Amino acid sequence: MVDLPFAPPPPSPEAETLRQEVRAFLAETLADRTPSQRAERWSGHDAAFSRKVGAKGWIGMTWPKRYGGHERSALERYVVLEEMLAAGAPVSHHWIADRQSGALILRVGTDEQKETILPRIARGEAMFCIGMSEPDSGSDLAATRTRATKVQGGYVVNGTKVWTSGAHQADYMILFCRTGEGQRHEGTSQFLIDLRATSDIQIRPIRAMTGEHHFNEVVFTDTFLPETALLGREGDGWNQVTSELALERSGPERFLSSFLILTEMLRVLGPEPSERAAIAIGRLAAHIHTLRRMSRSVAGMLQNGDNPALQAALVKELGNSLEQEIPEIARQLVDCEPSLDSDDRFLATLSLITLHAPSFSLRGGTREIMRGMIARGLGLR
Amino acid sequence: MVDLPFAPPPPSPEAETLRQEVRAFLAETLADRTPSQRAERWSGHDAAFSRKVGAKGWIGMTWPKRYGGHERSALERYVVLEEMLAAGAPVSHHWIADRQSGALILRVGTDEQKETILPRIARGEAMFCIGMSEPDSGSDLAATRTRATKVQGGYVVNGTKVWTSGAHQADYMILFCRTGEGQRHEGTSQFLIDLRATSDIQIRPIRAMTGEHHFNEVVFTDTFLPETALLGREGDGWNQVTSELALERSGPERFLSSFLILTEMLRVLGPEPSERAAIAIGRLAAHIHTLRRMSRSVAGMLQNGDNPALQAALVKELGNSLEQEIPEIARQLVDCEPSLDSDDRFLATLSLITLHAPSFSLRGGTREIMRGMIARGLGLR
Amino acid sequence: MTESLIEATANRLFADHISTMLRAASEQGEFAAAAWREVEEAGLSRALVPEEAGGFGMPPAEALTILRIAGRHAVPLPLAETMAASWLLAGAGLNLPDGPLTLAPVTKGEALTLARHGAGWHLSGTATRIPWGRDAKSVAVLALHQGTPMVARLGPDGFAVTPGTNIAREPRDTLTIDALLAADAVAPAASGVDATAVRALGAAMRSLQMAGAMAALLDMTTQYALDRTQFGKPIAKFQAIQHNLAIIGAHQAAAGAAAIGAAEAVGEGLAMFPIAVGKIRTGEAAGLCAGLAHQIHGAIGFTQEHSLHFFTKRLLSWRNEFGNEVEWSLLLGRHLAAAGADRLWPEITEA
Amino acid sequence: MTESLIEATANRLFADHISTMLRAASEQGEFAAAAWREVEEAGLSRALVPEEAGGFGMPPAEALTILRIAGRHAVPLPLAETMAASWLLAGAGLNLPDGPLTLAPVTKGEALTLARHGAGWHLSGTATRIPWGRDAKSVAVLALHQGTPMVARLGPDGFAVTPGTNIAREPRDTLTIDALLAADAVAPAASGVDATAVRALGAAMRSLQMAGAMAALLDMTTQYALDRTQFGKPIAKFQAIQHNLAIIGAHQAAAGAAAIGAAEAVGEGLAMFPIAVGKIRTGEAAGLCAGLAHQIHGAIGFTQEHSLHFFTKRLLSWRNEFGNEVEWSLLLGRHLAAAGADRLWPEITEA
Repeated sequence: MVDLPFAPPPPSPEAETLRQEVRAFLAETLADRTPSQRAERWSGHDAAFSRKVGAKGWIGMTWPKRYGGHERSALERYVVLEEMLAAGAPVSHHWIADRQSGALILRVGTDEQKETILPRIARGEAMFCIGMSEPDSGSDLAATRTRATKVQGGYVVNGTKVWTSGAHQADYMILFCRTGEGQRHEGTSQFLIDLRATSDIQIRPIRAMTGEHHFNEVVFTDTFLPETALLGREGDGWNQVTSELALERSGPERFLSSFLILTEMLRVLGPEPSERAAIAIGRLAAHIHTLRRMSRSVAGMLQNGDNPALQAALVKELGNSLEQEIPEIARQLVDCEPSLDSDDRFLATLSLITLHAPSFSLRGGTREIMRGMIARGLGLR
Repeated sequence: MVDLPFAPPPPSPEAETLRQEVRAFLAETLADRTPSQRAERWSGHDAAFSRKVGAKGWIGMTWPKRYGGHERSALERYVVLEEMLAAGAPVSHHWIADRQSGALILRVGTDEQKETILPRIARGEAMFCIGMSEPDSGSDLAATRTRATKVQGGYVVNGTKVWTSGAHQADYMILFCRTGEGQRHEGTSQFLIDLRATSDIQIRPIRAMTGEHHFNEVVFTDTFLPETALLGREGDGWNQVTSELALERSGPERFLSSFLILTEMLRVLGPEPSERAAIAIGRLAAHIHTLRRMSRSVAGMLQNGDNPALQAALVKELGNSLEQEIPEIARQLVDCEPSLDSDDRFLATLSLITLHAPSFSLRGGTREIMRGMIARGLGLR
Repeated sequence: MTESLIEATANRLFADHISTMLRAASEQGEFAAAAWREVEEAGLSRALVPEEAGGFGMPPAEALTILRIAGRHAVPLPLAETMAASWLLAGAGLNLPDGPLTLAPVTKGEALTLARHGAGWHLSGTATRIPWGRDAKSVAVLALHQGTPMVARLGPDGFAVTPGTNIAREPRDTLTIDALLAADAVAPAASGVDATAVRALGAAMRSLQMAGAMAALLDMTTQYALDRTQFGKPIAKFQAIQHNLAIIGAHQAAAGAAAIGAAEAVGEGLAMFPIAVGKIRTGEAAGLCAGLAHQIHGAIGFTQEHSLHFFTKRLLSWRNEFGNEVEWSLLLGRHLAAAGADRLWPEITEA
Repeated sequence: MTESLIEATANRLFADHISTMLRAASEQGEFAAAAWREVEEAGLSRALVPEEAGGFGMPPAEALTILRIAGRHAVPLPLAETMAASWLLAGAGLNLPDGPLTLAPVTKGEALTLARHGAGWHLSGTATRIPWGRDAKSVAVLALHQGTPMVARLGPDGFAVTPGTNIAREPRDTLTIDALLAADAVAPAASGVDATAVRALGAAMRSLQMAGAMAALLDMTTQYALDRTQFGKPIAKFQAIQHNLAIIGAHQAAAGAAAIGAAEAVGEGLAMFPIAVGKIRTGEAAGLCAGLAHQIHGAIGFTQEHSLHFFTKRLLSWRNEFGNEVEWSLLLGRHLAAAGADRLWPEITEA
């Protein structure tokens, strides 16, 4: 019997106390953000904000205290994440490090890597980017060509990474590349690169169709990395990466990307919307409520040390569709012509998110990849 | 440059005169049909009705007069078809023969076949069924196993056909089966079987989940067919069948199957429906209007002797989705609990069509097959 | 009794006693009396009432799990209805009759008239679409008396039945009621129990039944795709089939999560928000999953012999009962709009 | 000039003069003056006016084909607007100025005030979202005077521009108008031309532009799928990609058919039904096709360098202009509901 279980999320009363604290912090700290800034969501970058979040103890929350963590529960961490997203907080300076890079270092890093870097992440001081995709390797990671060749005292890297979000702002990159021979996923490794201390790396902007600069092309030309840059075991890159992906796929950022539209739409529609609008609002709230339950269930699984890769794919599959549906529904309920110049809260939010929406089912694994994973979970492949 | 053109349908003023005549005929002839009977749509069977249609000259309309046809245009024929469907007329006694079997006989039949059978079809007296699918051959016609073996004076057939609509009522079957060796589609032929005059054929009902009896299993056990039963060229079955399919896929029955729901829904909602309902009605009417234009464009192509197989697949792809969407939308606009016992016009129509709707994207070629054909048309395979 | 024990009991019981033949006979109007006796003897029909009334004394969320499993087996019995009726009667302190029960009214806007009549009561009116009305030994009726919600236990001689069905051919009958009831057959409903609460309980129950039926759909459709060969390979190997099954998988998972949330809410004073979410989310998934399951099964799935339709027809029926997605969405949407934009997120996290 | 000749002319002209660089420059606010001159010299901008006003004297449906081709090339010029403005002016018997033109008002509910002023006129008010307002040499204004629709030719010194854009960064400006106009700059609109007619013309035009843009999407996305390799083969070989392209193909085909129907309706007295159908059907297809094209292109499609976004952003903008799907569906739905159930099918066949 096939089954795709989502256990009820564990109760977490302490998380609800924390929630009020987070809300108060965000209300104060974000008071001056414009609608367009909020609509950037987790692409929004503000190093000072991330340091404040770190100072509150809300980065690396589940990590051991000896590495700067706070030994709190996965559900408490979840509260912080979702409150940040629902408020449109500019989290990109710490988001990737908190979500996956820090967890990866904690799991496979050397003592030195853990001791030097994790506390800095937890303080909101170390921004990470992920050097994964390449021109010929998008969904197909096995097509990775970038190679680190062993030399005296370290490695020399050659190759090109693309779509590297935030590389131009980041302090560190986790690089995925080839180190050995072997077919497909064999012979790959991960490196932890200090971008501030490494030469022979060129970072060039890839402008998005909105004009924004989040993506970069990162070119390695005989780039020397010391031996200590190796992260985890040489040749174990593929395994390390795949367990990282479940962390990337089940969080609230996989279904809340358009939530701000809903909030602003409610403001526009007022307390007594048309029957048509009320039905749409109720339906969307039901979807969000359900996804939140599923996503918190995954947080509970992570806390128990289970592997929720399949459940994460399910959350992402459903969440991305919902995120993409929201701007389409909103434009049908509020007659408007979206415009990127607008300073109207609703229009500014709708316009930017409408343009970003198609990417929701690409980033972090495409819809096709997610469905393939689910099919594998069902035993079809 | 890929292109999927639908030329504007040719103007046909004479068809509009005909339309009024057809409407008057249907209003009178169908006055006593119950809502459930109308909701059966082109599955509805009434031999007397078909004879009346034949007497009006509305079967075999485009065929030569010497075979009982009426040498009218494809657009005139189209008007008759769509008016029948929109009114929920019981057309199954003549539908298949008029749509494809007669056309096939006209194209590849012997003079004798044409002279004996076509006039009977045109009079609404000869009902046809199609022996195509088999237990292991649904979408994959190449998996056909039923075989006709050449013997003295004819052929002996063994095998089993399934999902044969109307076999229990039909006078003739067009059988598709193997006659020779060869891979996949090679070595197949078609036969025209006089079911009234052939022994050793067992026809057993396959009851549908609604309890209705439309489908049959047809078992051939050493069934002898005379040589004259061969239809077209031996070994040419696959080519003959595929050109028949375009006729089957582009007609108004591919997007009007749920139309009666819309009519009855308008009656329930009245002249001043809610904003929500009015928007839905307008949208659905726009889809129907567009599909009708596309489908009439295909009729024009058939008239010109073009091969509209790709366009037919496009009509069926869009039309089936629309037909399946209509009952889902209707139940959201009219709060109700569908029931097969109801004698309420709207409920009876909605209930029966809701249960039939999933089959719309299966019969006549599945959605997957249609999309594959479109993809081939785009040069992807 | 732990949750897993009751789940195991229900699973075993239904696996042993519910067959395709039984479901087909039920469609023809034959009540599955033997199976019902098993259900009753196992105590499943009273799982929602306190121990002193014959229940297990388990939290409602656990008790309601039975209905998810019943949905998974397309059980053709008034189990949900008997559980709900027992809950209503026990909550009012009335004795629980044996045998299958049902409840009335269930159709929006319908109300029955309850009036004093000597020492007893007079109950009258018409209630449509009553599930299993023809088979019920008693009906738990909720009616207002001078503004107070009262529960009445109505015996089989107190009403006439006009049979009707839903599209799964489950009985959905019209009851014409005109009954004199003894004093001890009527009592005030438990605190907080009114027509809204009963509708919410019904919605939660149908949500669980639907979630179970969708789990069965996923199971049987996956198996079919692995078994059915076309174009020289199992259709499970086609990417289009894989993706359609992935979509069924995702929506049934969401339906399951939402239904369990609704079940929990039953134990939290029938909290409106999660119950609305349950009915909205399962109802939406029901049509989608039923359509895709048929698409993958092809023609065979439309036949009476194949068991697929017992599940899909129930899904297409249950989504309309105790309020369809539109009714619950409207309720929820109006609530959220009235609360206002800045309360949207808090409402979601607090529900 | 036959249809195929004007199509060929437009295709060649746009292929020669419209480039990714030009579109990118236009997004930055630079008017493509050289390309405009070519368009004007070829007579395309006056294709909708009679021969004596400088047009080709071809049926509107043929003339409007130019806009489908312009959509296919994502032409960053006020071609539709100049065609519409010329049609308005010529219809009123006013002289046609040279250069790019636009029309006002275009936003639902907005009206400008036209009053006599001596021998001439005074035109005043605010018009928002005016396409290419900043680049227009003149604006064709439709305004009521004592209940009669009048057309006014407004020169560039008669209004102030507050720049705005749509999400494709096409100019959509606010015009603040306060102008004294000569007597020969204002005349009654052609018979039957009023605000509704202008909105219908605009809707038909955007439908054609969208249909063209979707044809381009299909083309470039098909090509991309054939070129892009992942997992050792062109992604065009994956069934999921094939099916998504089939869906784009089907919806762009429907959009094309509906848009041509709308174009024909322009020549039939701006018949409301087919124009509503055109805008509803192309508008719905626009979002769907844009989303799927991005899904197939992956990350590269989101970059400024790749030309995909010039098409998708236009589609996402144009579907909102001159009435979105909801506005036109509501209009059509109310019309059909008022006509009644038994008129539904005749209304569809007669339209």
